[in-house]
Amino acid sequence: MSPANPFTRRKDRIDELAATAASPSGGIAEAGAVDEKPGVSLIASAWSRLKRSPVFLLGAGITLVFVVLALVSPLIAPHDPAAGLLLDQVRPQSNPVPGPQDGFPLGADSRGRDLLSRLLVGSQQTLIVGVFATITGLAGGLSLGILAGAFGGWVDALVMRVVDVMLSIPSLLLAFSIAAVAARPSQVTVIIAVAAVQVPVFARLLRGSMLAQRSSDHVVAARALGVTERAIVFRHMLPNSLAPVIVQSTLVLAVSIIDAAALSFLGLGNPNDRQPEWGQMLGRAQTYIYDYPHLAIYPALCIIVVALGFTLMGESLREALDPKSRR
Amino acid sequence: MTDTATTPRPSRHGDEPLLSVRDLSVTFRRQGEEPFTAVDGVSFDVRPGQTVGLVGESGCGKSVTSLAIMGLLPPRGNTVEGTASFEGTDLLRLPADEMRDRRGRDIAMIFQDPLSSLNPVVSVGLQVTEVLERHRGMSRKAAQPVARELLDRVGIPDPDRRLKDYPHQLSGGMRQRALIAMALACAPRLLIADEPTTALDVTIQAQILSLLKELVEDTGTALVMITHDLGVVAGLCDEVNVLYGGRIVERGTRHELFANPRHPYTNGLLASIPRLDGARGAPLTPIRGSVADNLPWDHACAFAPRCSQPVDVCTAQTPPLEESGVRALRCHNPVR
Amino acid sequence: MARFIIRRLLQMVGVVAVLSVLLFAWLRSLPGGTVSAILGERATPETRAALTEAFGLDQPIYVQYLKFVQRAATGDFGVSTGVLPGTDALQIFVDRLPATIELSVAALGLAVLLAVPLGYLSARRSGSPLDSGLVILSLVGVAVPVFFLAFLLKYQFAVEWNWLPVSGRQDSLGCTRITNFFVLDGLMTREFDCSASALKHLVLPSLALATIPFAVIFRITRASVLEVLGEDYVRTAESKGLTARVVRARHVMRNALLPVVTTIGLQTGALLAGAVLTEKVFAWGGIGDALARAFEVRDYAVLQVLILAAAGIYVFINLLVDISYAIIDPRVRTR
Amino acid sequence: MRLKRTAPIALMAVAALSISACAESERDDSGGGDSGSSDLKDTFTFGAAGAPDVFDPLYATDGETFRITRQIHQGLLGITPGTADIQPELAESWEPSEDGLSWTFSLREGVTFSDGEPFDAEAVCYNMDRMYNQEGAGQQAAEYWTYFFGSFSDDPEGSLYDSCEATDESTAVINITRNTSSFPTILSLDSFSMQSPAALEAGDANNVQAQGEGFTYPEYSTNPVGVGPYVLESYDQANQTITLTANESYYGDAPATQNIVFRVIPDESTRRQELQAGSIDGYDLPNPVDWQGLEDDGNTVEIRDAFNILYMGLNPERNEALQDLRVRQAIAHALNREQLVQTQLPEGAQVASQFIPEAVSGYNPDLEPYPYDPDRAQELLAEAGQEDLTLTFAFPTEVSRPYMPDPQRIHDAFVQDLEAVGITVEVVSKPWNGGYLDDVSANGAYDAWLLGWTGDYNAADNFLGTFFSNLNQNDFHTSVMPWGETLSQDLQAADAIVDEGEREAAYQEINAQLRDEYLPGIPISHSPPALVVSGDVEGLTPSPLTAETFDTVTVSQ
Repeated sequence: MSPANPFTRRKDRIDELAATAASPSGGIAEAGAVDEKPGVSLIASAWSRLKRSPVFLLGAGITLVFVVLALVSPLIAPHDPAAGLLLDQVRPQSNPVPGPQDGFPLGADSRGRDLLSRLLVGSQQTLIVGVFATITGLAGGLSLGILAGAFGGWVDALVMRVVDVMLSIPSLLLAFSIAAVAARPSQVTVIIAVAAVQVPVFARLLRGSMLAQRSSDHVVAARALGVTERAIVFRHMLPNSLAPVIVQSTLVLAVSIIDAAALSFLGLGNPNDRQPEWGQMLGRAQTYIYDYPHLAIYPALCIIVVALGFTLMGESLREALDPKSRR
Repeated sequence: MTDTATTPRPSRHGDEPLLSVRDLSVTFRRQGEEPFTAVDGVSFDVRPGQTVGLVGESGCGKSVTSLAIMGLLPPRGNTVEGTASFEGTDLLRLPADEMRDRRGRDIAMIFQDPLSSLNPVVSVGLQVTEVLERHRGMSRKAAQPVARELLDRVGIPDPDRRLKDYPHQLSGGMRQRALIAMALACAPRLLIADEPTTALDVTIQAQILSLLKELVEDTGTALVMITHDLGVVAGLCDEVNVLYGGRIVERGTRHELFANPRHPYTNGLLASIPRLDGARGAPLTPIRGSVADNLPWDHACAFAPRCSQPVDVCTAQTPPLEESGVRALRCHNPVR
Repeated sequence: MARFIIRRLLQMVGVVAVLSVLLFAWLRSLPGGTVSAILGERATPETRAALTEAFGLDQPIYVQYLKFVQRAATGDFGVSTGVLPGTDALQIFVDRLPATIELSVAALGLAVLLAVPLGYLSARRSGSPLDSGLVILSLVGVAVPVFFLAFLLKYQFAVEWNWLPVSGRQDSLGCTRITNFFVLDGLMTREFDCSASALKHLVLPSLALATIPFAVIFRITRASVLEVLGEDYVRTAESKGLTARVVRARHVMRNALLPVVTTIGLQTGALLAGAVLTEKVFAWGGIGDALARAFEVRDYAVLQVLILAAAGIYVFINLLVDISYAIIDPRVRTR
Repeated sequence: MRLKRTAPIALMAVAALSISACAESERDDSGGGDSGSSDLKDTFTFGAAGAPDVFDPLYATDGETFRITRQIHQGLLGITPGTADIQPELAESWEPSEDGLSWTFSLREGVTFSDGEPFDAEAVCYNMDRMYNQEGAGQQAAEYWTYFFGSFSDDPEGSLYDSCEATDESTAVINITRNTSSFPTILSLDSFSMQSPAALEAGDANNVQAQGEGFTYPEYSTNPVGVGPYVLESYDQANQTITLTANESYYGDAPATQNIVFRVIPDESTRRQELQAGSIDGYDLPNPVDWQGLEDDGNTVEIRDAFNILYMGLNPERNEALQDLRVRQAIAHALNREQLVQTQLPEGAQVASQFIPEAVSGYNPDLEPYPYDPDRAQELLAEAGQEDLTLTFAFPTEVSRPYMPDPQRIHDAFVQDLEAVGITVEVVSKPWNGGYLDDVSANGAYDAWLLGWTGDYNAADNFLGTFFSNLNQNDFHTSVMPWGETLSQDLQAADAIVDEGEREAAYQEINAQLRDEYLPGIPISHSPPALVVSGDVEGLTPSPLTAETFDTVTVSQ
């Protein structure tokens, strides 16, 4: 924790992570402990540690299963998740939610749609929300961050003011506001709302590591050799700044999925539930949660597990890439 | 892989050893990695008032030796064997709390990097007085003048102000002096200095060394000087142990060692020091290769691959440590 | 230092000002809004037009904004149209702030009290089963949607076992109100049953709200203790034979807590956001609750005040954090 | 997979509640704890979904507010409990003149307002004129007056109300400007309750100001003075609770329970849990899916008679295909309303054959809903040459109405029905307050949409008039239809008929035409809203108008 400029500490978590980009591969070795072999790159040495980290493997495993599920679920789902196959059983009072039965191991939802199929296929939309929200946030953050980090000076100052304004609104509140005022709520508005929260984070992150890069030897060298600013930014600075961004992304994937659920809970989610999505299913289940908690519990569990998977992966990546936490 | 235990013989001072290290071995085990023996059956004595040097390249295990003696190795992931008896009590078997009582009182230590070795958020004064509070049972108030006295003694100007200062406000030299003051606060009988000058400018180095020298001389504190710099040794030590790959490869009094180094490694170290009195243009002869090339000691000489005059046996069997008096040597083919 | 504070205060004003413009323009560029929220099905073109005019919503946005600024300058941030019609929006904020603060403080307190010691513990024992257990737990804490956790808590403790109240801030005991910090009021007026009741109501919401801050603070504490434990000065301290207590308190924690403090500052944001969910689920009647309601009924005045205030509070608290940071870290103080 | 629940807990809860109730009565100096017998609690706690706006009903607009003012205020006319029919309240009887333009109300004697002021003809006229003479912002705020009486004294032509004379102590004559079936029935609306002239004066009651984008209400609006069985004890905004206590000077029987506490609990499932935990005694509009569960847990779900209509509106101006009756009929045949009512709407809901519920006079018992018949629908579309019809069909989000508990699900069902007969549906949704209502009525932005109406009082005009009377300004854009004008004229004529029987016949005729010849939209269903109270609660009579009074409610320990 170098107290470089303690007044910028507000965004420390972000900036510290950013710092790992430019940091040497050596790391702090305990007295007498074997030092990393010289010349091993950051990523490689990180990977060598990751392969041994049970936390990472667990996280990666969960994520893998999730992604595969998202891809194949339409094929393995027993029924069409949008078809109200058990609708005729639904009675608002006596039987609002058809229970488990032949071919419907988990029963159906309030519209007589097979719950199992919806859970399976739900992984798809959930992944989409997570991934697109992350990508969108990343894209926004990247463009701002590159602007700021690459050119510094007044561009930097300006961009960072904007970012600070965005950061000054508590995250979920921002998503919440954006979703709440969307003219036509839909999956897209949800994604945008969730992504918007991440833009400033990514921007800061990238700027941080790019600034770290600016002063790093190889960039200075490149500049000394008269490489064009553009080339420096895109060939030298950007690639080396990505490590922390990757870490953050995995964490954001988790956050997005959870935030999306929160939005649905507040009635600001995607109104169209033909394409099931876990967050939406959970949010919608509030109506039935008292007598039919399983409608909420299943999607909730799915979300928790997947979010946990991403987080485990992200955190262990962070640890691995952060020379400070190598012991 | 055990050496024949050396029987302590009288030194110039002629009295019992203050610290006597026997067959000290330290092995690090980190999950997923080969166990690594950093110190491998090291034995040496330190007598009261004596200054003993542990010399070697980084990674030769000298720091680990000192930390092992101080009981400062990380709690997990390592095993320590052998004994380090200090006035008869084996420090290595001592319960943690008793060891705490001795640290800073009987044995003190100063470290390589004065900045990182000082707590940035605690005033220098407190970092000195806390030792006194702990071991002399003084109140913080009572400790103040003593601390002031100490700083003054290690040559820190305007000690009153410095007591209130924080490490980052001191210069590198002053920081090291402060560390020394802390170490000597309770007049320990043994002081271990781990590369105390490496992080300092050459000019400062000289000052610190002479300070140390002066201090040990008028307090009668025994000093274990850990360094890679034979220059330091030359200026300070009565007796020198040269470590290589976790073992002592040569031991002797300063004079013997500098006069006629027997081990090719010692020789190499000496040869790689630029000498002002050497013939102009006389080439420096560095030791080739690096620690990375070491062979395992079990049935070879670890130094063989880098040796200037290896013979077949060097790669075939472990050279034993042959001792005569203070002198000791571990080599199949010593320098004549 | 003073210059720094002033600069930051100005910055803060700047941020809020910019935010107010964006917010204002954005809210009014939305479809629907206050008028149709008030009129509902009963809306006729006449009544709609009349209301729109009465509220001055027919004027161009910049005019509306100027008026808003004008009134805001006199401390008048408009009146609520939906949350509590006719009540001064700022008043609503002031009335409800204590509720949110009470909750947030309880939650944050809970989080810190648990997270910091546990963080230290698991750093000390890093690699041990305890450590991994706590780490996983903290990660799970982040992965559980707050409102779901809230429901489970309510269901188990309030409905199934009936140990704690389901929602609200206090049973209707006709307690006297002074500061609207119910626990405090109860103590001040010696109506101890009021305090007790308020405390009972606090338990579940603060538990739910505390999970995420706990997780984050725990991880930061752990990471930074781990880092400090590896620092040379800790080894120095040990070499001086200081007691474990002194080493922990003076040499490890005093350094390790620096980043923790800043993180706590960051968490206030998360708290405000989490409050929206928690307060809704527990009918807490705080700012979050009002905010959610204000969105439903498109209560512009209240929305503006609450969001601006939230941002203001957030920025301000982080200013405090920076200052306190400067105070604990001599490297900053004595620069 | 239900979580099990246990009876003892409920008992414990009740015990806990009673304790807190005692604690309260100890502190409340005004609310003397004795409510007759000791096995009854002296407080009835009701979970409200939202906070009340103002306590002056003239400026109130929403159900949460009226539920409270209803306990405090009374009007000249009341509603017979359990029905939608009017009955004497503060007026014991009323007589129209020959021309039906002047109504004589003979008032109940010996009634005083809760501030001790006498209730007499003077007071009546003071109230009527006070409402009529609203100015400035007050006119916008007095939404119900605008809606039911038209305009204010500054625009007499537009106003239904003309004047009021106090002929003697207990006789008031109210003159109106035209005949309408709505009068005097509208006097039973909460907004037109009688309030203490003295208090109104003292509290500067009419001083409503538009400030910024809202209204500020005078001091009176938080200190209402009426004649009802309860008076406002306190509004604890910090704790979101409203406490009413018995009105000592109430002319009728003293309320069975001394105090009513309204606790604001915005979240549906939380209200359910609170009831379960015993900390509230009841709440309004429980979600239909909870009804069974609530009953199983020993609560009483009071199902009101449906007094509302859900319809699918059609806009023939935006989509000309809809100007062809056959197309509209095709849609009617395409919608499987039976299944919807069965699977999506609460018990007791019925398929609607016309735009008014059965209880309303003018309801035509002979009408049958269009039967579900996809084949017929396709034929009709074919005849009309609209095999590839495309509809923009909208539904609101972020809302739940008594007539449509979950708009989305109703919409989903219909989309499938429409697609089944080959109609392409363009699904649109907007937040209720986020533009949906504007798009429906102001912008006419959809071909088809879901909307409904809950009756304010028992008159066909309150439904049909609302929908179709205003030719140029109605959601159904009937102005582009040949019959639009006739319909609106017929409705106004029917409304003006003084004789009950004739009027009823006229409306029945119109309802028949609406079904067979016009079909401006498709009536879908009448669904009964419910009210739930714990098993310990007695004496609550559900009202179709959701206008319950709580003075007869008792809660046993």
